Amino acid sequence: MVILVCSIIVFFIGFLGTVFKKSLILKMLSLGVMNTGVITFFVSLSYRSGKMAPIIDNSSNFVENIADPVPQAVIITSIVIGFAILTFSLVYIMLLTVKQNTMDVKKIEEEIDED
Amino acid sequence: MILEISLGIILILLALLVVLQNKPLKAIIISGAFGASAAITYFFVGAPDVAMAEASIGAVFTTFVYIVALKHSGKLKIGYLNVPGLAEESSQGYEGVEYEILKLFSEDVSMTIEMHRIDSLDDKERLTEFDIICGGITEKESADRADFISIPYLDTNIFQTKEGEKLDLVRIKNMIMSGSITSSDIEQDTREITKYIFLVSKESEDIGEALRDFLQNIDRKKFDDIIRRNLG
Amino acid sequence: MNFKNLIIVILTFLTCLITVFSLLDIPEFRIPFEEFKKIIEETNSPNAVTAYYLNYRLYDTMFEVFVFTLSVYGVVFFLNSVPSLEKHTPFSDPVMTFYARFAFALSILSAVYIAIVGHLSPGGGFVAGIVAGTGMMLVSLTKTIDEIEKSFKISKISNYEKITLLVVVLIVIFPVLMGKKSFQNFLPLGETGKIFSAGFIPLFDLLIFLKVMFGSWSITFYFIKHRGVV
Amino acid sequence: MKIDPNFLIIFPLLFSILVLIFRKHSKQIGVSSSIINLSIVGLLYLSETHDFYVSNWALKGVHLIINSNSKLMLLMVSVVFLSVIVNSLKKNYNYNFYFFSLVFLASVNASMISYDLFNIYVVIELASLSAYLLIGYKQKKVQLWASLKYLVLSSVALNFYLLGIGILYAYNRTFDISNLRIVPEISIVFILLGLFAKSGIFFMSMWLPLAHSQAETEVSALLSGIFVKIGAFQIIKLLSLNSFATARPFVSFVAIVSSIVGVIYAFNEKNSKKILAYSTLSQMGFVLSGISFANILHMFNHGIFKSLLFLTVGDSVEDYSKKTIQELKEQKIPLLRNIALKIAVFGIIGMPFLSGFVSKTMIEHEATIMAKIGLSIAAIGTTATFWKFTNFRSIKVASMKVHEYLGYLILTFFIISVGISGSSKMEFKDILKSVALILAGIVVYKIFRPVKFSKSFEKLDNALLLYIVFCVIGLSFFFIF
Repeated sequence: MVILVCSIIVFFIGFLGTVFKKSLILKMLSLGVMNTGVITFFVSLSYRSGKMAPIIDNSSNFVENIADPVPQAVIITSIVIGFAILTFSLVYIMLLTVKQNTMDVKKIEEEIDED
Repeated sequence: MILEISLGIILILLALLVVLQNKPLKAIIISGAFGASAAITYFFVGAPDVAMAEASIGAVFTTFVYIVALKHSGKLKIGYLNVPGLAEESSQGYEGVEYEILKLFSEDVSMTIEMHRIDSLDDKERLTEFDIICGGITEKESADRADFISIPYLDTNIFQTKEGEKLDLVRIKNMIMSGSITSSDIEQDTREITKYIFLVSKESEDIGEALRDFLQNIDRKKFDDIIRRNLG
Repeated sequence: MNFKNLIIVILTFLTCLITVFSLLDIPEFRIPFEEFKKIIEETNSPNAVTAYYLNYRLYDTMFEVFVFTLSVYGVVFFLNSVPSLEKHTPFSDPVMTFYARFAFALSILSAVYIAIVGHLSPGGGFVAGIVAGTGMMLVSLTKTIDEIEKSFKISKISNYEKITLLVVVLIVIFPVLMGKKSFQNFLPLGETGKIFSAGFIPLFDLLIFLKVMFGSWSITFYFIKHRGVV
Repeated sequence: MKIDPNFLIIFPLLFSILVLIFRKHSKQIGVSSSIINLSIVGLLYLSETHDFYVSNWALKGVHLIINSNSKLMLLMVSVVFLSVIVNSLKKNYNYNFYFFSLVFLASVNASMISYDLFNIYVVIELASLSAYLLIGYKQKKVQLWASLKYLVLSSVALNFYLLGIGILYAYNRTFDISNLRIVPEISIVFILLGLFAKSGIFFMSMWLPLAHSQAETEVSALLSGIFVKIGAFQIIKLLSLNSFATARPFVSFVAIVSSIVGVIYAFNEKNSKKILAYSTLSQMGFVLSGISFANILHMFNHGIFKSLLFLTVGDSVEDYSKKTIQELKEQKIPLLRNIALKIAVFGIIGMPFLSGFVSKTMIEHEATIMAKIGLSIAAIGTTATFWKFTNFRSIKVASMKVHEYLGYLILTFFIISVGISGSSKMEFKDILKSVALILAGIVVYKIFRPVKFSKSFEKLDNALLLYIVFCVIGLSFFFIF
């Protein structure tokens, strides 16, 4: 429960970061924080049913408190997607900084408006 | 329970640190630590698979990708008046106090610097192209420049020569070194105290803010060392 | 902090508070052990997470592989329009060179291990691929661009990537030819706990490992080529 | 003939890999795969509803359903995709374009048939990733920025969506849409936030005007014709459930506001592609104003005529490199293109015996009084906006190449055929009403002159701010009612 609450807080901290940060890189970092918040949330959901890792040995016949594998399995997908999108967005940011010479969102928007 | 609470608090604190950090490089490194602590948390709450994925990505690979991407987050266009000791072009590139300070500053905000030589401060059209203008500009000279912010960084004196020209300490020293005037040409009693400044164009106000911040928090020892090396 | 920012902070805080309070009554539950037994029966993978990741929800994982591929293609496609860096000065310290190579060998070894035992212990193809990518990253700090290109055969990597991708899609529809449904396991399940068991899970682990490894290598290479390190 | 519905996804993916292998023949592969896709959809039409789990894994697997609604959407997607690909043949796109767009096709198909909340997230991310790549395809500065802005906005929104489905999982222990029982309000708000941001609703998807107007012609057509429908279709899918019934008035309220505000912005815009983009925001309001078959049909129709509009207008913008509508009017455009453009315009303003008329009338029949008033205002505005497009002058091209106009032809056929077959069920009253609305629209067009509106909420920060405002409004809605 504690971690669940913490994950929600982390999520909204990340959201505030994406709103307030001016530099694109810092915005992406805050987005990462937000994503980590969601991942932690899913992990804490699986933790609700127990804290044993969902890996069962041959020897164990009966184990209580096994974590729910479904949220873990799906959230790995989301980690990968987050990484893929991040890498790709950094390329766009690099191209923009080569062309625009700044990472400041407001400056970019002003200059784009002029075109 | 205590473990959970402490892990949760660490996560929240690191998230806050990432979000509140304004310097990209530091923010990236903290976010690496954030990823690592998240991975540790997952490991303790029975999700080793997620922990491994998060550790390999969040803590290691992402940090690398960010650092490479950050390398040039923009260019600082600097116009300089060629003044030996402050900012001059030499055989190995550039040197001088102002150049070194700006270099440190650019590393701090992770930008690359681009030096352009200017001959005088008269051509206003051209000056607005640059983010920062340097080269032994004193507070007196900048008094009437409305489209620039001046950021002082070092005390200096102004001397008057016999011809009535007012010159700052470094320029006088350079002239004496090159032998175009002698020390007897200087009128000793017209000594004024003033400051060397950087001129930052109004358009890049945030750079000015950052520079002011940087100069206030600069390591004194380093600063003195730069001055000693270049000016003696 | 002006008025607008204050409003945003207050609104976010409010939403956060409501979310937290509405989540306090999440029901407790226990997963019966029989459910895990059934998972092992059906997939023969003691790691239930892998069983979901690569068997029950293989459909999602296939899309995920495409997300990763598309992102790598995007990186290569867009970075090719940026002029490459003229000089890339690697670290030439012999100690560092040695240890980087050592670490690379170690990372490849551990990556292969993580990949093939993904259904028995934590890990799996994706993590393994990233670990191998990290090893390559270390080595490339000590080499020039041409050396990296030569020793990692970057020009051929995109071909390998295509082939792996093709194999993934073909394996997914192969069962249709055998009269089963697509995305269904067609390999024997084998004995629980052995490396060659659990049907096609180890195969997919290996394929994803290769895919991610090649992907992360080309990401690293193109990033370094066009932007340099540090 | 029985057909595995998974072919809808696997064939485009397979062809996308083939594009990478045989780079020189990418155009042929693109056309053949879109024809194959169309024929698979045709074969699916022959069989009844498919309701199955991927590889029979029952509740542990991914639930897919192909019912009449999703068949209609699949048909729209395949038709629009085919005509876009045919239209792209006359331009010099390289293999990357076809690779990206085939992956896009696969993910869109998957999203239309998926009944699994997490799977929807994955395919939406894949579709978005290919959309980012397609928007920035020509690497112009504006395109890069449009794409990046969209990326940030969409990633934030999808994180909210992910949080929402996480909450749903906590209560139901399943991601299967058809098995949801307990649906807390907070999760509805988060899920709607994520889907609204994707589906082109005013105030929520402020990435849309820039991205749609700056992308290449074909890409704009794909985005506006297909892409915004992904989110909207998921919303309708979810709202059809009883557990989501409480959210219906809220969604239709947001949608009607969007349809009115969008049309106001469209009317006051000068850039021709931006007009189309704002009108998409308005038309998506029509789509989401209810959850009946009429809305699905309007989604189908909008996909067809909006992509035709984007293709014709975009081609003209490309040919003469003139952006504003005033400058375009001075040019003469080829006759066939002009005819196609006119049919599309008449379709969107709801001219009787064309497709827009059918679906708009059907939507109005099912709407409440307040919704009727709002939608009528939006319909008048649509006419006023699009009347500008009707007086283009045409020129007869000496050597006419039919294959250049094949893309338009396919779409025009659907506008007319749906219009005629649907109109037979309409009463004379409806025809009179729609003519009256069009006349009112022309009067508005004659009287009012465009004014300049503030677009400050299109800025990235403000668009992000709107998300949290939406959250609070949504939550307070649920607390009050």
